[in-house]
Amino acid sequence: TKKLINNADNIIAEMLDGMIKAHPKHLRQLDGSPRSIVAVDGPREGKVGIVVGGGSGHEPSFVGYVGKGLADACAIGNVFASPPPDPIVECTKAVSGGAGVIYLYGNYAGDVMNFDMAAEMATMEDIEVRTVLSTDDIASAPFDQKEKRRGVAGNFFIFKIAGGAADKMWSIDECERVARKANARTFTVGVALSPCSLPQTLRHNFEIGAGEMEIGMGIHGEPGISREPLRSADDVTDGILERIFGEMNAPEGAKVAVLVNSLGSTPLMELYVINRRIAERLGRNGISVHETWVGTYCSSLEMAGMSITLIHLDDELTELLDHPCDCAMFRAG
Amino acid sequence: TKKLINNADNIIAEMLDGMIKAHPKHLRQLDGSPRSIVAVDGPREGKVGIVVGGGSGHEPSFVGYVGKGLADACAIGNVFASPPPDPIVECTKAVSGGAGVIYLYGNYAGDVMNFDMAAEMATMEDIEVRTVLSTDDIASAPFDQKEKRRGVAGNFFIFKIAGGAADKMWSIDECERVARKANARTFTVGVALSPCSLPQTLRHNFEIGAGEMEIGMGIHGEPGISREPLRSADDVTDGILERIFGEMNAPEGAKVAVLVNSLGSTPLMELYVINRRIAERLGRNGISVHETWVGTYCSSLEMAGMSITLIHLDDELTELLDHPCDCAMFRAG
Amino acid sequence: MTTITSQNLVDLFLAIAAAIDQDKERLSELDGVIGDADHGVTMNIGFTAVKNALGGLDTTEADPTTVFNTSAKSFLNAVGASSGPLYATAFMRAGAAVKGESALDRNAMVEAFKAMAKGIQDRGKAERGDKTMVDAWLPASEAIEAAAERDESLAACFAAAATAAEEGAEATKTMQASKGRASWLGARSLGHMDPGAASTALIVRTMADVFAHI
Amino acid sequence: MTTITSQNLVDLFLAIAAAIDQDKERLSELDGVIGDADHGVTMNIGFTAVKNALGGLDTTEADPTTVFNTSAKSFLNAVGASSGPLYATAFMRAGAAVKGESALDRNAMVEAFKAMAKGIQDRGKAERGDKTMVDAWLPASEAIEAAAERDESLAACFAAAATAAEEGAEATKTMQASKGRASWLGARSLGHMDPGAASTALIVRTMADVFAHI
Ligand SMILES: Nc1ncnc2c1ncn2[C@@H]1O[C@H](COP(=O)(O)OP(=O)(O)O)[C@@H](O)[C@H]1O
Ligand SMILES: Nc1ncnc2c1ncn2[C@@H]1O[C@H](COP(=O)(O)OP(=O)(O)O)[C@@H](O)[C@H]1O
Ligand SMILES: [Mg+2]
Ligand SMILES: [Mg+2]
Ligand SMILES: [Mg+2]
Ligand SMILES: [Mg+2]
Repeated sequence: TKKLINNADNIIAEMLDGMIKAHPKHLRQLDGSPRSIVAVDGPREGKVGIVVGGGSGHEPSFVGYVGKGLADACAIGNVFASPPPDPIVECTKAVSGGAGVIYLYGNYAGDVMNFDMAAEMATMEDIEVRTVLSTDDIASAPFDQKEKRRGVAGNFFIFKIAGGAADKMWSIDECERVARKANARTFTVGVALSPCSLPQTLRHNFEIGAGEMEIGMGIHGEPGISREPLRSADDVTDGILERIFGEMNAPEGAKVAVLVNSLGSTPLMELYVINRRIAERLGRNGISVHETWVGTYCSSLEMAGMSITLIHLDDELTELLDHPCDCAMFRAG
Repeated sequence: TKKLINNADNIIAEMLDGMIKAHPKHLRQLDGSPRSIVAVDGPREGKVGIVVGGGSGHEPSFVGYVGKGLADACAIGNVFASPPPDPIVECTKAVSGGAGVIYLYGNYAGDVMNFDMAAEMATMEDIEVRTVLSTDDIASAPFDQKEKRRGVAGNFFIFKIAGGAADKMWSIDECERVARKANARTFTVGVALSPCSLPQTLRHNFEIGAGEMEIGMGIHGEPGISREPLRSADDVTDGILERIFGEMNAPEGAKVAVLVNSLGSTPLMELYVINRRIAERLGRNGISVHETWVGTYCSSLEMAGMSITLIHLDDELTELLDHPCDCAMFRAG
Repeated sequence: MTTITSQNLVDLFLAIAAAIDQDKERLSELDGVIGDADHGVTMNIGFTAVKNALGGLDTTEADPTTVFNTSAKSFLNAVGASSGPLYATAFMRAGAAVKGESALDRNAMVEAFKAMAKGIQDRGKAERGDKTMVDAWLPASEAIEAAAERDESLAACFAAAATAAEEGAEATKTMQASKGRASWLGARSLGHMDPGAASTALIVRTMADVFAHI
Repeated sequence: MTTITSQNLVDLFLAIAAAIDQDKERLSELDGVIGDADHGVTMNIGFTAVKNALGGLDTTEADPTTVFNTSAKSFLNAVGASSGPLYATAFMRAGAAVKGESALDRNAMVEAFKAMAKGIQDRGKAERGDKTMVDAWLPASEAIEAAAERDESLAACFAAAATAAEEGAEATKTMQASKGRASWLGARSLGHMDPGAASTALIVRTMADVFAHI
């Protein structure tokens, strides 16, 4: 497959260079640790620091959420690979304001190992570190093993809520509590239609038939629940919502926020067609929509497909979700 | 190719339905004219109305720019097809505040015919209508026939500047003047790597070899200047900048704004790699970058490729570009 | 001498709609080479809308002008694009040309056809040789005028128009307009038929077929 | 009895780097079936970094522990991912196991190898049967221990380890871990070799080849 790149070995460095040049008011690279991206206007004395991170290739995740009111720093990995401990530790030191630091990231074996090593190192420097793993991807493990699930696009809600709490100067206990609550109430299912390719290989990362889709595929192309014939947007949406409703347990009168996320090359036109059905189904169930986001929030390079995320809000989560933020690639409130 | 859609014949209606449901605070559909999308909080007495429009399939263009401080309304066409006069006229009536209305859209034969018919009809209803066509696509006609050129991603700058002027309650003469000035100083060149397909045909809209790219292809897949072997991101960027520099005539010390736009499936990673080179080249020429936008602003469904737009700013244009806006799919200031 | 009733006109539009539906893929493919690959889609959307709108007409009540105007309006509102204003103007001008008549004789029908061609040229302001549908409509219009002057039958007049439209469409293959896009495209635009001219040839040929059986 | 110098260790790492580079596409393809298609890329980035870092070492000065620690650090910082912490821990543990030695005899080298396997298990907390590289490292570690107890040569010890690693990797094909992802995947995870186990087999086989020639 074709890409507009230079030497694939330099792609992350070049991407970050272009990003910093595009967003100098929002982002800076740490001296001596170029894979540590910190909010120009975020970390401050007495505030809980929020460090996110993960593999590259999911842009605007995760670095796009670095900014006032959301994450204070992001550690950048290679394509689809967790960052090593060093840049995580450097992020941690840079955003520590004496009130502790929370690591927020999706639950992947590699990320867990690297962030845990970083946490040990940060602790040795007397920074209190808490970790909240996102596990919103219903398709990645059964309900009774929710802690095994992957974190996917639902990160958006979880990061935003925790970032809001930290920006309001809540304590680390409170920030951790709302992050865990947000994660517990966030549910995502995705479908993939066609693969992407890694810059280093330029080969499709999986194969899929012309009339097929993969339900529950992970954001790196990990196999999902099942491979099925491609169906209509409404059918696919209904199938996803069945799974989400089955776990969310939102009664009539409940309030949710919705994220319809492109995995890369699925255009807005399709996402809005899907959102039409989501709104219809929620309305029919008597569930009200507090806010809807539609677009590319957590991608897999140029993979085709999309995910639907619902977060079951309560008053506290609503207030935090509404809290303003100003990030390089995302603004709200 | 695979798409998540229902009946292709209903795709525009369904898209708009999903869009209004997602963005009820920003967008509304006119009663009896569902292809007319109006800003909830935009048009007002004494303000010049800004009506944009064009074919669908370019999302977030053009409807994504409807909102306070930018466009007041957008007329929606079928995929890659101008809207007919009726929804344009309805938009015009809905946003007219007694100070006249400006039509802003890209220069395509179909759009010109439909908008001109609409302008005649609006004039019969005593609304003064002016038209400013965007013609930023360098690749679509030679320099001495600039008025023949297509309008592409540069719309972003032109709409934003005109919308800012209107929001500041400038007169229709002044709004028209700055829109024309913005257009005259905006230059875009794009490259396409792989095709998209229309929902109605599900067939590639053009064919291109595995190692090829098309320089200057239009945003509907219209042939460009030349078909060439795919080169590195830096080489492609340099080639585009040569063409733009050749027309822009920006002296050392000049100021520009930059838009690196994905045509659909080219991911942010590649766009940022490209922006790195743009920033480097501009720096070397002593041209300063006032602001940079990177992302999907004017797409061709899931086409792969990107465009680079530079606008050569002066103080007036800078002030208008900085003017805040709050749209469904875009916020600034 | 044959006269064309409103019902005949409706049948004519239905025949065109069927022909376009059949050939829509070829038209989109032609558009893919030098345009945006949607001409078949657009024409099909347009004539499907015409078909539906005419289905609601009571042809014992509606005069030919009403048939043309209904077609114009429904085509335009369903389509937009380039084809919308061009064909809507064509149909409206045809309606105006036969205003007041309750059925059309050969001369009226020829005038209606010429008004279509004129409408398309007025609306789009394309010149001959610009590689558009005008390069099919104009020769067809001239051919039908000449045939009528030779006092040929309605069927023969439309047969002449159809042949001229087909030749005109064929000729667009050799055209490389000197302006706009074509000046970049250069030789790349050569060798390909203009999709709008191709659909014109199809439409006029369908007209000739229908009139051959009235 | 053979002893392994720091230079020998450097050569060992270079041989592994070359083997991974050669086989990286197969490893990524294996990862494409049950993972994210990057294992070959990642291992290659890691061992390329190791190669470059060791190139800067003066092996007349650096002891074996330094070679291991340099490898650990450079691998980890270049890679992250799952493999980074796993292999970094492995190399660091090997370094710790031979701390203070200026060259390694058979027993020291075997201890270093066993420390690697232990490090990988400690870091990743995977159990046998979870379908990870542990399913190759553990059998290899047990095989080398048994061979050393039988007092076989260094070359024979590593040959035994390599065979066990290969068998372990092969066995991952039949594994369908009962937890996490695999419980959705069900039968779909069957029949495919774990990429991390595959690279382990390659690494240990390369070690055996190198030690066969020392
Ligand atoms: N100004 C014009 N005058 C006459 N015909 C035109 C003009 N512009 C375009 N056309 C015709 O329209 C055809 C394309 O129509 P279509 O594909 O339906 O619309 P669009 O160009 O909006 O995609 C062209 O092949 C050409 O024949
Ligand atoms: N917890 C773990 N313990 C041991 N090995 C593991 C563990 N998690 C993953 N692995 C190994 O890592 C391999 C994948 O490595 P790699 O593709 O480089 O990293 P990533 O999983 O981050 O893409 C798997 O095939 C498996 O053998
Ligand atoms: Mg990975
Ligand atoms: Mg079109
Ligand atoms: Mg077309
Ligand atoms: Mg992997």
